[in-house]
Amino acid sequence: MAPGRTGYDAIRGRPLMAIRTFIEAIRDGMAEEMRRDDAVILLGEDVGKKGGVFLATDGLWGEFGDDRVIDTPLTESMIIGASIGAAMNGLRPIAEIQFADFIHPAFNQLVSEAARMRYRSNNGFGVPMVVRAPYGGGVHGALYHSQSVEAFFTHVPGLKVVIPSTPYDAKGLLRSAVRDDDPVLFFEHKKMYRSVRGEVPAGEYTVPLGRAQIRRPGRQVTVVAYGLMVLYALEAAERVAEEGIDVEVIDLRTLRPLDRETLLSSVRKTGKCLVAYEDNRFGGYGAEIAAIVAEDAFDYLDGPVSRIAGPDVPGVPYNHALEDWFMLNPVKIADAIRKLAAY
Amino acid sequence: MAPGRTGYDAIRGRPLMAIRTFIEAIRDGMAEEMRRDDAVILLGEDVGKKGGVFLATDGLWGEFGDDRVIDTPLTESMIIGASIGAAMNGLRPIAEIQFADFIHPAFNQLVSEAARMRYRSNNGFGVPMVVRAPYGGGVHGALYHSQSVEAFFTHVPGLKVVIPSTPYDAKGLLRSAVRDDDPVLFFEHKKMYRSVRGEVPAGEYTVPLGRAQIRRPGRQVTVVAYGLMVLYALEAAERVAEEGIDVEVIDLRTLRPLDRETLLSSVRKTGKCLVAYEDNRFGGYGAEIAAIVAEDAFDYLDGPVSRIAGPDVPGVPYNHALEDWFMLNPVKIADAIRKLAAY
Amino acid sequence: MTVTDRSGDAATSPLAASVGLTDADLIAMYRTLALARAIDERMWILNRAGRIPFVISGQGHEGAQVGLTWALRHDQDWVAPFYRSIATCLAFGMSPRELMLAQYAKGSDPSSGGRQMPGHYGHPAHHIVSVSSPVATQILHAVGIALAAKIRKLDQVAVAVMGEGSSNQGDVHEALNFAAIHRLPFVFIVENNGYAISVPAEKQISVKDVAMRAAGYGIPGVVVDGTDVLACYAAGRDALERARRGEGPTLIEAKVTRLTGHSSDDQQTKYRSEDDLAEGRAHDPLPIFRAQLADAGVLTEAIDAAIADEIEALVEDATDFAEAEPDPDPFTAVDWVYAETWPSEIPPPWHPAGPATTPSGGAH
Amino acid sequence: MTVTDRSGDAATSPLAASVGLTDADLIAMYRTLALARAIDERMWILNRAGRIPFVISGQGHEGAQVGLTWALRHDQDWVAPFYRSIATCLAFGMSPRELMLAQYAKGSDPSSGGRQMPGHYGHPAHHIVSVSSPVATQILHAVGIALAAKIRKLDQVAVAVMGEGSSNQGDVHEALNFAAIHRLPFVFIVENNGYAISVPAEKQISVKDVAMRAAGYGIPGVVVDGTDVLACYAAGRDALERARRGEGPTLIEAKVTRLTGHSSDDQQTKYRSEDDLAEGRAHDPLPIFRAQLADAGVLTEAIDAAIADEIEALVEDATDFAEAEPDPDPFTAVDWVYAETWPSEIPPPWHPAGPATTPSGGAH
Ligand SMILES: Cc1ncc(C[n+]2csc(CCOP(=O)(O)OP(=O)(O)O)c2C)c(N)n1
Ligand SMILES: Cc1ncc(C[n+]2csc(CCOP(=O)(O)OP(=O)(O)O)c2C)c(N)n1
Ligand SMILES: [Mg+2]
Ligand SMILES: [Mg+2]
Repeated sequence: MAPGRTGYDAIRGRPLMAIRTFIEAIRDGMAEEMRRDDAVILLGEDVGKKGGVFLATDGLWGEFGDDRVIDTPLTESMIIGASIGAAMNGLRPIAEIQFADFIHPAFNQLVSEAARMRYRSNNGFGVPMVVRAPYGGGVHGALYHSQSVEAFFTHVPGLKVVIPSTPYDAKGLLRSAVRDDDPVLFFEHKKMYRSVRGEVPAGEYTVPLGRAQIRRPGRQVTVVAYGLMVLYALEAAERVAEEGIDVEVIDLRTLRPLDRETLLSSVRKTGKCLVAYEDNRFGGYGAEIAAIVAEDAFDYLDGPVSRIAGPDVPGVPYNHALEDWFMLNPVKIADAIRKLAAY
Repeated sequence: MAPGRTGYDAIRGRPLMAIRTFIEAIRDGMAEEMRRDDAVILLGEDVGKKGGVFLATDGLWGEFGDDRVIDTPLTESMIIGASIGAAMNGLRPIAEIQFADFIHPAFNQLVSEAARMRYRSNNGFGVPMVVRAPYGGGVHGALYHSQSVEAFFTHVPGLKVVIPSTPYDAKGLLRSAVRDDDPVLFFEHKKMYRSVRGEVPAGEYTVPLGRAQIRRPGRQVTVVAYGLMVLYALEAAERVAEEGIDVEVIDLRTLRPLDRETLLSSVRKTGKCLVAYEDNRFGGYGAEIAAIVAEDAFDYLDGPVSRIAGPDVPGVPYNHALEDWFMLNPVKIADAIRKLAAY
Repeated sequence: MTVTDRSGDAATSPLAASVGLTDADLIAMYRTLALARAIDERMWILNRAGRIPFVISGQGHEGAQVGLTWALRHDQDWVAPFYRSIATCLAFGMSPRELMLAQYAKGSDPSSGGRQMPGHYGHPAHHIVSVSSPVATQILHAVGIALAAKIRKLDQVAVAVMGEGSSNQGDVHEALNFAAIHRLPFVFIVENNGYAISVPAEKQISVKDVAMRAAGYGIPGVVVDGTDVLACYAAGRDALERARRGEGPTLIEAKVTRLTGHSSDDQQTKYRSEDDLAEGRAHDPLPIFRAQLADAGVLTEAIDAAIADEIEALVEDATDFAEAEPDPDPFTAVDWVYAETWPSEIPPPWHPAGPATTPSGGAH
Repeated sequence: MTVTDRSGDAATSPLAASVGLTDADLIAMYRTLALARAIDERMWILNRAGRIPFVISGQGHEGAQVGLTWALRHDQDWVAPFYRSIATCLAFGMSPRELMLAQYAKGSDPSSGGRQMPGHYGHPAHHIVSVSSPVATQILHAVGIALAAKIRKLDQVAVAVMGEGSSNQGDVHEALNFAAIHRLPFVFIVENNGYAISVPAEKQISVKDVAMRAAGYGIPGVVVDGTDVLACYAAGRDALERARRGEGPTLIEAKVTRLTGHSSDDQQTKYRSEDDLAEGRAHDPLPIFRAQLADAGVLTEAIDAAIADEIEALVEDATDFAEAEPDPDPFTAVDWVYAETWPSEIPPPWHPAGPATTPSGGAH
């Protein structure tokens, strides 16, 4: 990651910058929100004494105790359903789903209940809660510890979906999510937890939901990405820059509500759009981005709206040869950029 | 519906045509498959004595008895999970989910299990089963008896998704689904059950999965639809035909695997593509269609790939004024066609 | 109506004393039951008259509903009800007008503003959780509410109610386990009417009593006769007190009967025998409770007639009121997807603020 | 190996007779247990040596696994196991080579062809259902298999196995209810090791014994000591026979201990005390069973040594074999999404048959 390009304008010049890993930023965000507001509680499998299987909640049980950091039974529907109820009665739960792959038993509670509570009650009830879950492959997690699940939820009106790509954003967006009055799904690429570091100010700041960020300005091709794919897109952009292809990289950050303005302005400028996502291609979130661009920036397009995405197989296979085959990487993205640029 | 345009070429001239409603054709399809093959069983809520809440299985319990027509407890995950197991041990279950809205408790079994069994076992096990569910609005069903759920499942490699729009196809596709060796989700628009009639031959025939059908040929605009929206698109096409707009209507029939050829040939011919779907617009199935067209037919496009779809609210609201607002109809589709045609 | 005043009359018959209530309490309970029945019967009349397209009924369940929830403290405890909970909602503070607005799905319907089907009640001020259709989900909401009450140290008990068929859903298992582990202030009520739509109990549940499942969670399981309103009251009160003492959840199963079809879309004669239906009618809680109160000298014919008159007027008023209220404005259908309005969540083109009026990309 | 031949030796000690087996059977059981342990220990060595990136272990569970599934009829009954089921899979027909191929995730791995993580066993020919990661789902598959057996009138019993933490999932409730209603030939085994990763039993389950839940489904619930291999055998056999007699499912809970961390990614000292860990080691089924057989005169030092030699050789062979097998060809990763190949399911551009080589639309 190129820190110089990550657009920290808002905080430039502040003295209290620290370098934090992605997971530390997330942990700090939770801890600080919990200190700020008693209504914030944490619940999930192994989030207590163990501090989570990735240690995202390490130390929080020690600081906040049994009442506010709850090791739940191994029951995801209960984790989400009880969080909904708790949110209706004055708390702001942060529910951890141990792996995004295991959110499916809670699908009904998320889609039928959390997403619809406000609408169906005509604003009588709201569900201010955050659901955190590690997603993504490239970590030898195989079919069930690698999944990208954002497409299932970005399709659901009433839910918000956030996927950060820097420690700064992870902390700032997580805080906004906790303070938000609606259910926010917050997906964290697990490969980034320890491999990604970045500057994070010590003090209070938030990053607003619903705003994309231009990570790298460019003139010829817009690459739209989120999560780990932002980092790969930036690396791909560096590669092709040497060949004279000038790439703009947009980090969506919030997948829903989507920042259409930033997206469309960029494509109207470059005339070419590549959407990069790790999830299975067919019906993935990138399809919506491509469809929006194709409809709303049509007159500005100098090439087909293109997608580079995970293959359409039911999961990331385990053996490293198969997993490498599955995963996007900067080389594959660079190839797709070249193809589009040459169009 | 205009029967003359529904493309029954394959069976033209056969003497034993009968007029059947949509739901009768589905019932006949199940009954005939059950007579043909002892391995076919039915299970679901109220499918026995009552014959299903829409009477899709009326009479089948009487004919096939307790062992082959099973009234299950009110537990969808069990219905799907046990069907998976039964399919692994020699049966071909047809599971009925009473309303598509209630498929969500079974999401994990469908997405993590049914879809992945063959892939994760490297073809060791397969899951030949059909999941039937009535979907769609316009019937005063409100948020939880109106939902379109196809986008959740068309995104999942390993699942097949079928949505018929005529009695002929419903029966022929259902038979193919029952004979298929992989899990097939078969969604039936409930508003069509009794309001749609059409010719259905008495004898044995199937309609293959994976093939779209041009319901109405035209030169200026391609409208892509499935299910009830095909009928509305045909009606819209008639309306605008009077104004001189010549519309081609494609009925996808199988949403996955998708018949790309028929889709792309049509758009390459007309140069304009409108995708009509009832589900919420953002991230709906139509986004994938739009994205494919935008990428693979770019050079042929004379206007933006457009979508007309359900509003992005969490469900179809109940009061008729609200429901009418939500639902697509021929007038709304015709407006969208006019806008695109005028581009 | 002094006869129904819950605090006005301190007379206490032996019957009332047997459960620690006054005669006025019993009359008030009876009135609630009778009122719920009258509203419910009116719903069917309106349905047959084509005024409301759908009815789902509580008839036969009202005795259990009024009894079991009578001890709840209004606007303090919580109920997550289900589609048959008309009497529960009435007992817990909703008015006949409010219930009738839900049947008509009018804009001012406090349950959903006309967005949900009839039967999907809800009322934030009264702590009545919005009902959805997928069954059993509400048990987890009630458990979460109880969890929040415990953490926030609020003196609140949360109650979830559903049918016996619904109690087989996975969410129920997960909820009871969690509530029991944390000894949450939670009561689970199952109204067992022997059918899940057409599926009889023996095909739905592997045990005779749903209450037998309580032992598997280490919590008390109580079976009550839903026609015995005062036994229901005592069971509900005991569970509430147990919960308040921090001793955790209770499962109460009330044996009730479904006097109507599953809903206005169902023909129950297709799957229920005449004997079965007759047996059901013999377990109608309303005449049974009426006779019990009359036998005990609590309910006189004069009081009963006065209540009937009052109810008649209330139902008439509620119907007229709801009928006269306006439908929701269709353009409000975009409201309350989120707490705030997001400009990027674009309404459809046929909506006033849709893309036709907002500038969309390109030189179209 | 004559000593381990299940049919070769008709000698029957009082111990063997007590459960209706021969000494040769007991030796064969012991051998399976010891072999499972040896494979498991080798997995950890390979993990620490960087040969295999992930290990999930059955150590401490093997006594229950071998005992409970010993009565199953190979390639006739069915098992839906879980990630700790190494000894179960071994007892039910998988070979050490096959198990080791799964650890190495090689192309010839019969469980998944290297697609799944180690521990996700499966074997169609042996009726071992492919293990997935989301816990508890397999109980419904086993129930469905039992349903098919009943409908097809096959003499088959289906067994599902999981941990106590997983038994709290909703699917378990729905499965037990359905299996009990239809008296399916089904056995549910819970291997209770007191932890779900770091979460101790008292925070996971509201009752002391998972078996207490059986009563809520009207089926027998049996608790067995997982170090008492023969008691496990008897419980498994009885449940199997009950199922074959058409009397329906049984829930068997075996109390076991987890001798290792949850997996190679876990540090259990962070959440388990030294006392707790010591107590666990005292319940290692392997030395307990060995001592029991030695005391009974069934297992001599000579036999034990011969078994140890055989196992050593088997593990060595399995390791060498699996290590030498090729990784799967990456281009097979597109295979078996469906039973047939669909041309419209397009591989990615970096795949030989991807869109780069198939004509894609437009004059690009
Ligand atoms: C998850 C789900 N599946 C199916 C339905 C359709 N449905 C509505 S009510 C009902 C039967 C409910 O039976 P029970 O719980 O016994 O309650 P009762 O209606 O008898 O009072 C069914 C199957 C639903 N609402 N939700
Ligand atoms: C649905 C789901 N949620 C979470 C996980 C992550 N996970 C894997 S094993 C495990 C603990 C299982 O505990 P238990 O059932 O007691 O079995 P044990 O590992 O102790 O043998 C967890 C939480 C999972 N695999 N599936
Ligand atoms: Mg019922
Ligand atoms: Mg355990």
